Amino acid sequence: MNLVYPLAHLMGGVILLCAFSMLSQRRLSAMITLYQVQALTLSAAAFWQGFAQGAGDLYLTGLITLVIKAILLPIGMRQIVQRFSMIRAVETTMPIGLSMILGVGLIGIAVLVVLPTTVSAVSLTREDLAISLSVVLLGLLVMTVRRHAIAQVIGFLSTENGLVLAATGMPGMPFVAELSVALLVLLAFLVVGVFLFRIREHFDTLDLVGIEEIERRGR
Amino acid sequence: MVLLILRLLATVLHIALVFALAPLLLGLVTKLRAWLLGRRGAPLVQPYRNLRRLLHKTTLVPDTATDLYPIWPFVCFTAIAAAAMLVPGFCLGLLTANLSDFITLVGLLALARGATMLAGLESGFGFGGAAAAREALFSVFAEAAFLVILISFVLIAHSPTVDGVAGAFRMGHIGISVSLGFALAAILAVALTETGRIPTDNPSGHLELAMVHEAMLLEYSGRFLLLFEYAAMLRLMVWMCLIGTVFFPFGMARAGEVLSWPGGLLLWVGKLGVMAIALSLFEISTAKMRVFRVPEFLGVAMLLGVLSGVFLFVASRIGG
Amino acid sequence: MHLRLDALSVLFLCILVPQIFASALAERRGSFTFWVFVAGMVLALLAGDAFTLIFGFELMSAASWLLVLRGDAKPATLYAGIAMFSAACLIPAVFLPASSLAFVLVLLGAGAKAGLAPLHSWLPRAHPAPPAGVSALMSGGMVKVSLYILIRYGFIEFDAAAQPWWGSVLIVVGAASVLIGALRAMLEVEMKTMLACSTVEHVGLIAVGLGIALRAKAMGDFGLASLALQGALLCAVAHGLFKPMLFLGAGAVKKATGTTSLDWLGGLMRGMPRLGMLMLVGAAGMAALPLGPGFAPEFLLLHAVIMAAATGGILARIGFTALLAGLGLSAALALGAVVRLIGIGFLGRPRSLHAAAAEDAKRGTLAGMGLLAVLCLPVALLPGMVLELLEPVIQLLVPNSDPAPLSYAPLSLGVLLALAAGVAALGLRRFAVRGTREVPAWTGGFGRPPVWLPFGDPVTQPSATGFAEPIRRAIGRGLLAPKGADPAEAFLFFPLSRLNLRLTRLAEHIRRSTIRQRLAFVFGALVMFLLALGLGEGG
Amino acid sequence: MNLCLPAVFLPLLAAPAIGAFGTRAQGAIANVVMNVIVFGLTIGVCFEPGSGLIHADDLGMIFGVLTGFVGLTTALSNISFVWSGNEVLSLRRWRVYHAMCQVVLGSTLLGLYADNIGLLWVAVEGATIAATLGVSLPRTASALEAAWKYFILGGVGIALALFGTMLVYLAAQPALGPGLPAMSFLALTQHVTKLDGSLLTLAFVFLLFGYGTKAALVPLHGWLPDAYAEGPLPLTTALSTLMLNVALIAILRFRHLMQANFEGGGGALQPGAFLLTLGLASLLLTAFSLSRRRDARRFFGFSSIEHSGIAVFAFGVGGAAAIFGGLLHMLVHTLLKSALFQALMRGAALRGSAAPGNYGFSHLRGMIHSNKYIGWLLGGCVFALTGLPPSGLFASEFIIVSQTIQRDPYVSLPLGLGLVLCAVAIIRNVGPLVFGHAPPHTKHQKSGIGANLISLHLVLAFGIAFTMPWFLLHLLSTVAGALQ
Repeated sequence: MNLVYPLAHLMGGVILLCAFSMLSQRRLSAMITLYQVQALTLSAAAFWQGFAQGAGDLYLTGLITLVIKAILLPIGMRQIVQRFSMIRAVETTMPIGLSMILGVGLIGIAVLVVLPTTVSAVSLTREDLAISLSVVLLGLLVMTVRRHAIAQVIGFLSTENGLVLAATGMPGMPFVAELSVALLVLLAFLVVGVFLFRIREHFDTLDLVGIEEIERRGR
Repeated sequence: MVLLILRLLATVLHIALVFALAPLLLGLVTKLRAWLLGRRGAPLVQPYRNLRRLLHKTTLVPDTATDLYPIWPFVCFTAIAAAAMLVPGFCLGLLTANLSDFITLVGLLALARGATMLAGLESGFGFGGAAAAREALFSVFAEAAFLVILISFVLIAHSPTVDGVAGAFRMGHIGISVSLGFALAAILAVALTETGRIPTDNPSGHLELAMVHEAMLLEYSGRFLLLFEYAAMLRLMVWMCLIGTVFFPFGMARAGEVLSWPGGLLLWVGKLGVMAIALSLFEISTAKMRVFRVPEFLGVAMLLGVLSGVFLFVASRIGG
Repeated sequence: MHLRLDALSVLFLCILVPQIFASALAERRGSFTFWVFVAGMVLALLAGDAFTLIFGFELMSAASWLLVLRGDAKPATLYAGIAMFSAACLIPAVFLPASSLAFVLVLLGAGAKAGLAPLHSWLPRAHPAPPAGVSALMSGGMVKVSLYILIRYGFIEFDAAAQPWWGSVLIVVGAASVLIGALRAMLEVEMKTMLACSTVEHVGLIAVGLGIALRAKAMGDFGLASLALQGALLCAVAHGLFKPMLFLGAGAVKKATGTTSLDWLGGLMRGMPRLGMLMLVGAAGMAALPLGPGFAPEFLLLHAVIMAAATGGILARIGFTALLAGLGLSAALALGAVVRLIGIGFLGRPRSLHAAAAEDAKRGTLAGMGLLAVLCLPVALLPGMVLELLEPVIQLLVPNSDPAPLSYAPLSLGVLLALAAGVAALGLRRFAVRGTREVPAWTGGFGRPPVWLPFGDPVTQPSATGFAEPIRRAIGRGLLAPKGADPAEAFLFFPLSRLNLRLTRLAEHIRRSTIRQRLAFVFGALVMFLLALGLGEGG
Repeated sequence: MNLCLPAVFLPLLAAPAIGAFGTRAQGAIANVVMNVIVFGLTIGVCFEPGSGLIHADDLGMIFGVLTGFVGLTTALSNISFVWSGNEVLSLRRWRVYHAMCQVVLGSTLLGLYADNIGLLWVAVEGATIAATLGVSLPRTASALEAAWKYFILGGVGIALALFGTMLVYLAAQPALGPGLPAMSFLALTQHVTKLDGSLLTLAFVFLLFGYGTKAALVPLHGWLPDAYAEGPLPLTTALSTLMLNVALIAILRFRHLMQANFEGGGGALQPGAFLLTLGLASLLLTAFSLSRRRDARRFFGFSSIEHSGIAVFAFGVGGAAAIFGGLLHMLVHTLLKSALFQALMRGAALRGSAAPGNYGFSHLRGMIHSNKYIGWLLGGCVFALTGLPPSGLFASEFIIVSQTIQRDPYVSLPLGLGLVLCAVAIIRNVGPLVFGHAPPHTKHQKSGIGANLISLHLVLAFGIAFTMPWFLLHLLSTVAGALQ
């Protein structure tokens, strides 16, 4: 049974890699693909954990992740991209290189924060926690450095993935958290979808610059 | 009992003399000035004649004056009169000795000044108001300087009353100290301002623009003007008595001993004469200064007062 | 929330009650806010514990703020700011143990509310704003409540930790207020503003007295302490009587003529003689003239200063000598201000038709002022007796002290004056020509006034501004900031407001940030916290 | 039986029905009915706290009743809001609006009664989404932008909170074993010293950021002013004030865990510094942001930031008395703020329309000329927010300040500065708002009977603060003692 840690670790690494390379992507479709891969890996990780811990609910988690995040969400987002014909480069607020350096820094912080603290904690969760924390932080970073609404949504979703990864790592975590994550993503997509429509009604694009225009007028 | 009667007599005598001699003193000063300027000058009794003339004139009241018009002369006169009763002249230990607190004195003079200023504003025409404004300006500095000078008196004599201070100085164990010299110089400046003499004001001036004290009385005539004039004479008297009593207390009589009275009287008259001469000498030797130089003049007096206080402190530290 | 009554509170209640009656007689009987204001003051005076004290004090501030607001919205904000500043200083202070820090906080809090320099500049703006009855109560009562707090904490609560320098600080700020207050009272044109400035002066006088007492007490010189306290408390009593009177009078003038600007008044003595006489009484107190209510306190304070000059080192000597000079200066300035108030406002010729057509005040106002005037008599003529009544308070503040009897005897002085007046009157009646003849006054060479000005051309008589001009040139240049502004405003309030503006702009900049920038705030803060955590624990 | 369950789930279950059927008037009525029931249940909960996953501890009782009461008064004033047809919404949106009112109410109560950190989190999330929808209802550009802001920032906050929640579980799981007990406040509090302190600290940071976003602490406050300014007032402004309490109480509970763990030697850090930092930041930034606002709803949104900053500051000071002060502050502030917003709504209605655009100070000024009663009430509410007596906030701020001075004097200086600046900035508006010159063509109109609700709020706020009823005193002090 010594295969558990390496595999879990490996999949965590893949997820982190996806999150990290999202920073480097300029095109929406590529980001969506990366997100899809991340979600797939996540569901695999969930299944594996469920198998390792023998916890049934983790299978369900993996299933939800697979269906919603790995299949439905990307399809929906691709449709939006198609509909608004936005297969063009995403303008970022800071140069890619700089954002990647920042990403590395964030991973460093995550490790710095988590490793010393969990010395006493369960060993299985040690790196898992560090990885998921860095995925969360990277997702936030994507949200902050990208201008594009879809890109921000993707960053947000990848943050959720980090959360789920952490949740799957928790031994025997009751189901309530899982359910709520799924709920959140569902609602999030719904609300986002509503917004995308409305925003399109008002400004002809998904770009938040329009919104920032209103904001600048100040009140 | 006898002592009380004697003190009463002395007080009455003092008051009578002060009130009687005040015009004469003014006459003396003007006469001396005239002589020093090489003129014959008016006779000594001219002030008395002026007062009598005013008695026999009808009193004209400007139609723009309010009902308070007659009040101010009385207020002014009574305040100065009370001051004259408080400041001892030829002898110490009068009945009014305990009342003669320096600050009460300052208050009475301020009261008289206030009444005069209001009289100037009464009829509501230009010159009176302008003069009152100047008077207010002078008084600000004069009062401050006078209060500052007080410190050295009171701290030396350990008594706040004129009588007490004079008594303490009369004992003579203070001697001539630097601080008293400063104080004398300062108080002379204050006195000149308060009595409206050259260099701050010209009692015999006739240009309304330049007058201060007289200009406030322009609208007054007859018996009211008499009161103001008499008050002015008394004021001169009061200040001379004050300076004489505080700085040259030697030879002052004691109310208790009748025998010491004649000497005291003689010396007092002598002192008044000397001060009159000094005043007239000073007046012919200086010119009237511009209105806005006066604050500087009095500011110097104030500084002298502070210095006298400081030197007194130093002396007392050196002394013991 | 419980109450207590000791000599000090009784004294200040006695100061407060007549004013309340007077202003209630004069006006504002109906206003609910007014009574809340009164209740706040009384509560603060009766307070038995810190919470009640602060509660009453703040209630007073709040109600008076509302009253100021109803009068004039502009100064209300400044007033509210000062009130809250004083609250922010007092609330901590009443909880700290007796210490210098606590005293400084109390001084800041109570001093700001009482109008001690340099935090006085709100007072001439705020006090004139509300109707006269409220102005009277604010000037005569509210200020006293603040001083009450200062006294209670300075002399009783913090007695254990008292230091001589506390007193010195109080003296310095007091002297500054006296000078600035008196000077501005001489220069202001608005009657109520001028009265407010003179309130600053009197508060300064009281503070000087308290400071001397505090210093002397800390140095163990109880005689001097009690003398200075006599002066300060008597000054509080007298000021509480004549200042509300003057404010009520100013209100009546406003009602009668529609303005309180001296440059538009004049000759009111004809239209409103009774008011004029009452104003004279109050003015005599304000100018500290002998036989007036204001003279005895001034007398005691000056003596206290002279006595204090003999204590301490060379610095104290120079300082107190200078202080004496300052007091003399301001006393004369107060006299000038009073002469200006009466002479320009009530004597002379009217400067506007309103002033010419003024009619005497309502009975209520006159009754209120009359009440205060009657109460002035004992303070003016029997100060010794009043001091006897103050004895327990002084014993409470300065234990085992034996104040010397007052060496100023108004009654005998009055006898002398009466004697002189009587003799003069008799002499004139006996010898002088009787009767008077009314003639046109000499116009000073000006042309005949136009016919529509029955009382002559106003421009041919001195205006209030012109009357103050020599003083402005001689002293104002030295003591005031450029362009005649109050130094406290020029050097304290304006820079602060500029700083406030700058920070506000910064906040606006933050508020304008875009969504992404806001996310960046959150993210950056999180990262910083985590970094701190990591370095704190792991590193 | 456990009355908490119906109190929580009735509104949540009623929401779909209300959202599906009925005219807008019926929806409003249904709201009132639901609120009456819920208010009754919340009172009943005080006598029947129940037990288990959802039950009411003392804190839950107090704020549950508060929530029920405010919800009821809001629903009542909501009727006049709906009748006057201020908002031009389609019927569908009216239904959504009423449904969302119920969802917010239900999830607020869930957040108060839940004994499980996961459920608490679900509640906060549900309320966020409901409020977001509410904000976006009038489809104006500014509304959408505000809602989008709210969604993004709120979502991030929720994510962080979830991460913190899982960390807490991770910290507790070794001690309490896997499963529900490791997520129940009761169990956590009992075995607090056995938790992994360092992990708890890390969790606290995330929870502070998560729930701090809902409590709108600077720098996490970005969503609040705009969200308050947009959307139908009763939902997005009045009810959202209740959510602040949930978030603050959550912060308070986790802070207690950390503090107890620290005192028990569990290895956690002192939570004080974090809370003080955020509290002061909120206070000071607000102090300078208030003075430039021209829109009343935005203005008082900022003042909400200030007050939750004060409460968090009080928690950071620590000690039973300070926490007592903080809780009292939350109670009184909720009452006053909801009263204020109802008064604003009525005032704006008197001036024509209570739709989001009409809350400019220049538009509302001189309210006393439109209606004396409303004008005075409005002035009273605004004045009460400054914390000067006789406002109820005076008592709580008094306690907090005095505690701060006793515990760490130096922090009290910025606190005092911030309080004074905020109070001045608020009080500047009272004069113009109430007594100023009304805009032209303002006539004096009658105020509805509902205006008495506002004075009821004010009276309650005063009464609670100064004549502290014994049972409330008892409850609050026990809570504060337990959570110090």
